[in-house]
Amino acid sequence: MSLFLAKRFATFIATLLGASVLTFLALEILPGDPALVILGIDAPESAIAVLRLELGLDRPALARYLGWVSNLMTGTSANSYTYKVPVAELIRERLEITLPLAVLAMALSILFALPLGIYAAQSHDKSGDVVIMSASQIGISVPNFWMAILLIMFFAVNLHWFAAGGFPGWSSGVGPALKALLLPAIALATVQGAILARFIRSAILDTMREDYVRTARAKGLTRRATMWRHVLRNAAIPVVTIVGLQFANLLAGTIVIENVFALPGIGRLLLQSITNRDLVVVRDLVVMIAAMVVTINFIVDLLYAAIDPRLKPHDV
Amino acid sequence: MALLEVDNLSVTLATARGPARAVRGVSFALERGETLGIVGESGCGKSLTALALMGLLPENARATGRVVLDGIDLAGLNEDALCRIRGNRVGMIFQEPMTSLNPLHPVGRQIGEALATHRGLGGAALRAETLELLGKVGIPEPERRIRSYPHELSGGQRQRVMIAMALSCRPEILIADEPTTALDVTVQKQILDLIRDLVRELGMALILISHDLGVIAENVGRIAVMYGGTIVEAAPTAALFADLAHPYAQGLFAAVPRVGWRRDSNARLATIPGVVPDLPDLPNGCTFAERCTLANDACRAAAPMPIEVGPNHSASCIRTDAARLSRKSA
Amino acid sequence: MTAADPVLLVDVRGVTKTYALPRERLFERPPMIRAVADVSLAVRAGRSLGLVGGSGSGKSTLARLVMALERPTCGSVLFRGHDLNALAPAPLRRLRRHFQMVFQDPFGSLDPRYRIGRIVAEPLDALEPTTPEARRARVVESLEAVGLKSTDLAKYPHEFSGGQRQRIAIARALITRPELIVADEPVSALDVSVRAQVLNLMRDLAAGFGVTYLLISHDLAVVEYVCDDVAVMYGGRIVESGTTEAIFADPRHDYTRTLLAAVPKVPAIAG
Amino acid sequence: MQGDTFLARGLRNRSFVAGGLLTLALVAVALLSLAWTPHDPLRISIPTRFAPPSATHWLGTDQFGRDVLSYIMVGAQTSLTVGIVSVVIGMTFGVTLGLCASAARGAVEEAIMRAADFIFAFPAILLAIMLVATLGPGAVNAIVAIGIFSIPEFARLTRGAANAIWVREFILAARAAGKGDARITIEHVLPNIASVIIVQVTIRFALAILAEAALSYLGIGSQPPTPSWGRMLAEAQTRIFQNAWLAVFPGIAIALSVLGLNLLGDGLRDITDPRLARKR
Repeated sequence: MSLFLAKRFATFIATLLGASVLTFLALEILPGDPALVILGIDAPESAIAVLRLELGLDRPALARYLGWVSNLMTGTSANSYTYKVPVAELIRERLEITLPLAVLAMALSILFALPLGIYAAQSHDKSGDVVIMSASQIGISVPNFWMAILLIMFFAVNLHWFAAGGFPGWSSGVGPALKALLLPAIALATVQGAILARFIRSAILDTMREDYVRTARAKGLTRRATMWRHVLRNAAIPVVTIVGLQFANLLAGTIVIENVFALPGIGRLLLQSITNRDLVVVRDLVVMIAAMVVTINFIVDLLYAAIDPRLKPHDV
Repeated sequence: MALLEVDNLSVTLATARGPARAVRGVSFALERGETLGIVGESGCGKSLTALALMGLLPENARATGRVVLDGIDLAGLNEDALCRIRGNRVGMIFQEPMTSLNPLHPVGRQIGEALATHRGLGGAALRAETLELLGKVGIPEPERRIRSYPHELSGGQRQRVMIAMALSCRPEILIADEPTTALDVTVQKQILDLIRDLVRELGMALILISHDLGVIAENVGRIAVMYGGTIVEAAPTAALFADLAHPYAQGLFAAVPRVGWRRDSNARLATIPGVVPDLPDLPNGCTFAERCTLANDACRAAAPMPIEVGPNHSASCIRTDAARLSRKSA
Repeated sequence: MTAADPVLLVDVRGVTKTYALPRERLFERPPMIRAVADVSLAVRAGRSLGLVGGSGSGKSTLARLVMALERPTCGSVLFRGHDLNALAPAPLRRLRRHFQMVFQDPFGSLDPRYRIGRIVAEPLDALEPTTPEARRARVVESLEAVGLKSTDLAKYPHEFSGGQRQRIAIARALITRPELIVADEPVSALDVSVRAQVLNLMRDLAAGFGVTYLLISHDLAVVEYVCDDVAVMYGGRIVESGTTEAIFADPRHDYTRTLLAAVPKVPAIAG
Repeated sequence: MQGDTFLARGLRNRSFVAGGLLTLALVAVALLSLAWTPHDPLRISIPTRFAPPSATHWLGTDQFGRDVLSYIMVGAQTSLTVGIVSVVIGMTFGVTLGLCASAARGAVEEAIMRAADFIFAFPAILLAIMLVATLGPGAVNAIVAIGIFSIPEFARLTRGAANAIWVREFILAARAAGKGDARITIEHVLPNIASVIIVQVTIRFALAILAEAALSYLGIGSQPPTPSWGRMLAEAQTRIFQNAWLAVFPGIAIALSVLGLNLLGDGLRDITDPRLARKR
């Protein structure tokens, strides 16, 4: 393994640890007595005492932290306070909606952005470029939940093509399930796709100004061949970074979008748990989302190493 | 007929302060096997001239005039036909060997790219040809280096790779734009010697562009001196040094400190007053008039045409008589 | 304090400077590079010294060590008998007015957001603050010494050409009336016609203001034109040193010979 | 470039002009609403609820009969306040940390940047939700959360830009002139990276408006009676089959504000980027 990857792997592990510590501290120590927070100040003393025992609050913080982390590692977890089922089970169920949604949105975003970004770069400063860039500027400015509401208004309220929300479950078949995820995914992909298209365009334009692109042209390569062989791969390095960051943003975006469409995913679970003061669930969810983001960043690093020979160990 | 004929080539750049005529009416001819040096200071138009010959001008530049390669007017060719000439009949080497190579491709692949494009080579034949090229430009262990990436090579080796790339299809003309400016003096000499030997061996014509008078003087048979977008003086190397006619060329050559010069005399370096002008500010008449001690109203009124001042020796100055006189008396 | 040799400006004693490179393997120590290896060197008042060598030979690092911009890994750098790296910040600052620096890049060495007046006055403001009138007089004097006008005070660097900017950089170095100017490739970024102007100016200032140069250059002709003594660096070491005449007439070290042989020659002009 | 003032270059830049006008409009509306709105934005009037847009109520009324236009105008105050306060928090701490990291280099830089990278691993909105979850919902908590989580980005950007300045020769010249790191940071580094920071301020401002809207939409941002565009959308969504227009205007208000700031940032970047200036 190259030094670059070794370093990144160390960062990956350290960030995971840090994320768990931060989440633990934020939810267990900062706001005072969690039992009090969950039940509210007016709760009877006895109820609080029972809950404290149930949450294991009589043990010292470090022990509770270690217990929690080892539970996370083994996949066993405490019961949700409101749902009375293990949190892991709850999350697994909800992920079945959130993950496909995020992946679908990411795919749509790339599908829009890649051709548009490349086309805009190739027609730099011409009308096609100006139109695409203006449209993407507007796309960036639209809040994704408003986009979602507009989509509901148009496709559900006016055209009746889609339901205004809800999820039939995967058991009702892949078709209907995907159909329910399509509008939410489009709402998420609009903003991300607009950002990505702009970024792809500028990455390509920057690369096209490089000396080695001129060298390739001097060799007699056509514009098209130069674009495919020299520009796109080099421009991919910054684009991969952004796609990684975007996936993280998409995961966060699902929290809002799932609430617009009343999809029972982890975003909705998170919000409901906050409203219900179900801190056990909140804690696990936050750590899981952070872990997913960190994992994606690590995958991005792996991609870098695959693309860029400068990150491989020298054989000199 | 000459291999390359450049006739009244002009390049106009679109700048924030309006159009700038960066190259104005450059004409020259290059025979097969001939070596031409273009020398001048920054902004004199020498690099743009080279890029115009290749049809690789930046987006904000427009060229006019004729560039005729072996009877074909390049201006009349479409992009595909130009691509068949670039890298095939005309090769080019650039200044920065680090940035001129794609960091993500092994050097072997980058060298072989032109061969694959123009000769349709592939597989073992392409590899064999690439290995031979690497050996030809003096890179040790070609078998290993063919897989190396640019960042694993030294500056001199990278420039050797660039040379191998430019020469891969045996072009008739090699254009080298400041090929050694980014390199150390000792490496510079190796690279220049290599270029000179290969040009001779392959019978190519060479256009060597440099701001360094010594580099030009040692490596070409004929020199064109550029200032303000025009060729102010052109002559065979020996004739030029024997009889400099243009006031700018005289001033330029007198301003160079030479090794060993101090021992001969304690004289000061001669200087040209003023500064190298910005392109959009260049005057309509003789572009050197503002810095020239001999300039008169006629010089400022109209751009001078090249006049013959000796065999195969021309200068674009209406006061060459005075200039040569003042130099002789100095 | 040691009794200083009246003419000894800079005394570099057995200086080594090593840098750690980025690690290449995880569990190995990071590779070290010796930029300067056990170099001793003296610059005497009135005898400008040229430091020649290829890129990576350590000449620029040595210049920064002499300017006390870097600390040597071992060895010491003395200016007028004071060990620069043993001085407290305040005395070092007082000493700094006697040695100033000119850099290579005429575009990068002037802060683009400052007017010329403030750029030239910078060493004065930092080292010996004075009244506004005296400050202005010093700035004008300095600008005029390098052939610029007092009307240039209010302009910004981008309004000047490369050669003029290098004059401004020299004016900035001159303003504290230093004894030594360390010039790192001062003309290598300049056009030929302008380079001659700056080289002549440097020679005139040496005569007129009694400035001594430590001139770093890869260009042998430039060093020969300005310097009385030459030291040749190769691989972090000084491989040969002596008077300019001696080195150029009769180089002893192989590297010096290679270097001299590699310089492209401009033929003498007839007439 | 000579004699070409900042403003002259700005007026030639379409993004800058359009963005500047939209941003000015946002500020003007917010200020105007302090003194005057067409109707009392908070006055509840059940008889006139769900009135469609008309001459008296240009943008109609909501489920409490409040004038939508007036409510949107007052909502601009909230968006602007959230933007300003959170950007000031993020910029002050972020720029300071970034400058320190860049000036100190070595282990200090490493520590600051690793910490910034670490916070970066959490999506901002997730952190904001988490903070609000622990501290309780409310506009102030939302602002603080949004501000805190823009610190790493400011720090990263500042440090990157400052590092690019630190290697320039005029910094070496200042050191040779005897200036210390602190003085160089204030006198040379900060002025030279100011334009980068200003561009970032407009971008973060836009993101703050979006974040506040999202949090309020979810019901954990500003609470009634503080007017908020995001909460207007949440309330409108419940009536989407009956009174769809209610979900249109607050969204337009958010999108135009964000668009204005983004365009302004783009324009500023073009005007101040020396690389682009030279090319033109």
